[in-house]
Amino acid sequence: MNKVYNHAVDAIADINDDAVIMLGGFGLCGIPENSIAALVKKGSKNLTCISNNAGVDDFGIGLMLQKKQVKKMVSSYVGENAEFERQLLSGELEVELIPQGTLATRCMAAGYGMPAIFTPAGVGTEVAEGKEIRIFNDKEYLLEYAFDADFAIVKAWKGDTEGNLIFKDTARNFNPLMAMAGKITIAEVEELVPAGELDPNQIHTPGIYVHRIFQGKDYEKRIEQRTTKKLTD
Amino acid sequence: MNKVYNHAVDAIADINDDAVIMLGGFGLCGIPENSIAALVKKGSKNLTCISNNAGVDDFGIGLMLQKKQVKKMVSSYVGENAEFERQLLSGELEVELIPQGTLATRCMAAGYGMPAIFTPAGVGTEVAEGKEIRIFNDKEYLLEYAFDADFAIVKAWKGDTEGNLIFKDTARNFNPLMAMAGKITIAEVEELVPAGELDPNQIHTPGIYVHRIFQGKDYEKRIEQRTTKKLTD
Amino acid sequence: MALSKEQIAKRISMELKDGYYVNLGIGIPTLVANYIPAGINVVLQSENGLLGMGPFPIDGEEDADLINAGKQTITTLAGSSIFDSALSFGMIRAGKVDLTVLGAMEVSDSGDIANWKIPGKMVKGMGGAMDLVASAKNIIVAMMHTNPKGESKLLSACTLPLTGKHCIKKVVTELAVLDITEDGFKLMERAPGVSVEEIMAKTAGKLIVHGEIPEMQFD
Amino acid sequence: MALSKEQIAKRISMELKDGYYVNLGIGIPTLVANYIPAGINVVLQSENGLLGMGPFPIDGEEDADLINAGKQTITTLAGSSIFDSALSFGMIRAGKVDLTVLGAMEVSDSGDIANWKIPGKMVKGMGGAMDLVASAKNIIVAMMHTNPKGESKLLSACTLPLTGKHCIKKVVTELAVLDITEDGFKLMERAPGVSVEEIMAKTAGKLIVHGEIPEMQFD
Repeated sequence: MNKVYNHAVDAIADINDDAVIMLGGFGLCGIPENSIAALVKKGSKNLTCISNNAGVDDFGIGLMLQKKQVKKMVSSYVGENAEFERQLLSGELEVELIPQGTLATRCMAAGYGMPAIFTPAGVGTEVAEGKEIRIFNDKEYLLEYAFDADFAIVKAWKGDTEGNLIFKDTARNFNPLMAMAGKITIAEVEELVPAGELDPNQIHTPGIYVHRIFQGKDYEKRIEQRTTKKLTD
Repeated sequence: MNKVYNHAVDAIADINDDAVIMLGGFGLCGIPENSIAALVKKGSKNLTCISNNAGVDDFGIGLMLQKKQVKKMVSSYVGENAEFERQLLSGELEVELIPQGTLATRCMAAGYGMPAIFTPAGVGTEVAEGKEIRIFNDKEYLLEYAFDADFAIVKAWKGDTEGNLIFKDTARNFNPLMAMAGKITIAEVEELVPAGELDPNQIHTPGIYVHRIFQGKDYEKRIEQRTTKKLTD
Repeated sequence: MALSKEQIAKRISMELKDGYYVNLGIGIPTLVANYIPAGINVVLQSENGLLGMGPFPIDGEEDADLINAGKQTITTLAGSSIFDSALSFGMIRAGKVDLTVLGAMEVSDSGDIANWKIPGKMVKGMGGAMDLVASAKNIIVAMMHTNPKGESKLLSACTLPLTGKHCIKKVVTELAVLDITEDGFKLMERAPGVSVEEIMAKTAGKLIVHGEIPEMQFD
Repeated sequence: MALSKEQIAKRISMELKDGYYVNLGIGIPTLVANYIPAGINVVLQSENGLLGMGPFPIDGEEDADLINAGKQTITTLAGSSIFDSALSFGMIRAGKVDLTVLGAMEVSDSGDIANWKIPGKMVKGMGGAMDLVASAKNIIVAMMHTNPKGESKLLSACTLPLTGKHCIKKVVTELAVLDITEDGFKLMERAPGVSVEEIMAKTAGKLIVHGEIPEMQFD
């Protein structure tokens, strides 16, 4: 059973119009750059994208927005993107805003085969509208459902031919959660190694969750907020 | 804020009669040997022990059973222990049997601040008696509650002074889950290192969940089923 | 002639497909690992927290920190991964494990299974069995057709406390391969030389016999 | 004299205790990290998945793979740990984070907070704010006492869409430190030289003033 693909284009070839896809990353950190480029090239339309953010105008999911490939964004925060705002205000784009922890946990729930979870996030706010509230230990919780995505597309640091993934620093973020949650999970990695090279104790995402893997290239890894201090500080 | 203790005896000094404690390990693999020895020495009685297994007659939790320190075991499998069986049949010991995945997930739920989870395990069996059943996508699930333990006692391979833990091989098992679930979590480690020596990307249990840590000694690591093959096989 | 335990395991191994993730229970199911067909790659899951379970270690190389769900010392393989028990049951619950093979005391013709408790006897616990049977999409039971008293273990309703309901898809015994369908046990194959009549006589639950029943084929 | 933003942060830093795990929001809350009192150790959590957030990297050493929840490049420290965003909010939800400091547009005298949405304006989203306010045991709001129009941000009821209900424990503004009690805002401290009358005038919600209100003390 070969999980290894040579190119992003092949790995995403069956992501067609109307697909529900998850995309890993937080801001521009840890986003699947190669897969996004391939999706833009393929041009699939009417996509529902579950992703914490929507990229910036000319990078990340912003590139898909430019080509009007996205019907709906399911995110926790969608600032930093003028084209996004334009499509939203004109009614071309639908947005569902979800608290960040709820978003993360609904991905995890899918990977753990839990159909729903309870979280207090959003109780007493418009997020709770129409949702079931349940009290445990005198505290109110919302019932939130596991996500159901056709594809999850994630970016890892290293991966092996069995689909095992290791993430680097805070580029981990939503990636391992979404990797668990896709009906088909596609992982792009900076370095693809033969099975056996990764320490079994250090795997973040076991290969059972990953259906396709390829080594990406030319990562730009754009920085959204470059904050530094002088050596003399 | 110093989390480091020198001896198991100090780390468990306030585990008194009637405490509810979790003990990591699967079978005899990855059990907190030093803490168990200290608990036996301290002699606290009427303990409720949440642990996947109950050790063997002369090792693991079996040592606490010998001294009649345990009022109730909450486990998934309790074979391999004659004294356990004697106490159970004589009515001295109470046992609550829980499916293994439910046990693991109820620990995890506590660590994730989720008051309850849904699992199909036990539907249609006596495990479901008195429990709430809920249907999602035409499948029945039981509502199971997060554990509430006074203390969690776990065993890790390496730990640092901030309480970060790394487990080795299948000695991981329930340990990171219980580490997340104790009101007070006590970790014994084979090797305690200064903060900064462990790779932040390889931490299995972040130190925020660990309140006390000490370097154990004289690990016996008894093997329950020694299965090997000859070099010539 | 009735199959040996090894032959039951071998017959079950023919259900394996390339790329399958498989969880094997204790007893006959464990033996299935010895008969993985050439040319296919199967990854064994151990529910204490391991994917890619390897063979027993060479004498002297056993490691107390590396055991399987049967508490036996084992090894890892190239591509193995280790995780905690919640993720282990998480991937089971999420349906990522393609095939589960386990033993049973009784199976009913509606797919119920009893394999953890005998009233009046010391109860050791269900371990991970209830999670496995409730979650796996594809469960094969490996067991003897009758109990030591000669009574059928394939029943219209289980008499022992259940491990799970409506979950078993297939049963392989020393006598037969049976699919569990909406109408009951459907006889698919006979052990070589075993008659349909013997299987009918030893099956207490509803048994469907359609047409000619082929003998199992072993290489 | 009203406090500067830095002074608000400094006053909040006095609430820190040794061993605290702290989540600091964007804006004034971020500045609190600059005033951690000597002799105490505080671990900063960043909800994208980091415990032990260090300072900004030295010029040229920034790493796109290492950012905080404000998407700024940062560093790790000795003892840091990295995890996924579900575990990050898991530890928040489980009450393991001792203190959360965040900004607000409005706070009510019953502890409600509004800080994510202004009707009629482009809504960027709540990010992790709703999770934080719903889960943290100990939340301090750092904000200006009034909005740019001079209207009080401390109200009897929030007018903007809520981020969370009954969750804020303390508010520190450029004028005052206020605890939120069952009876409303309780004035605890005044900024140096700011009168109780001014605070009363600029507080629209129920304000409790008991006895002499001390001035904040800075070193």
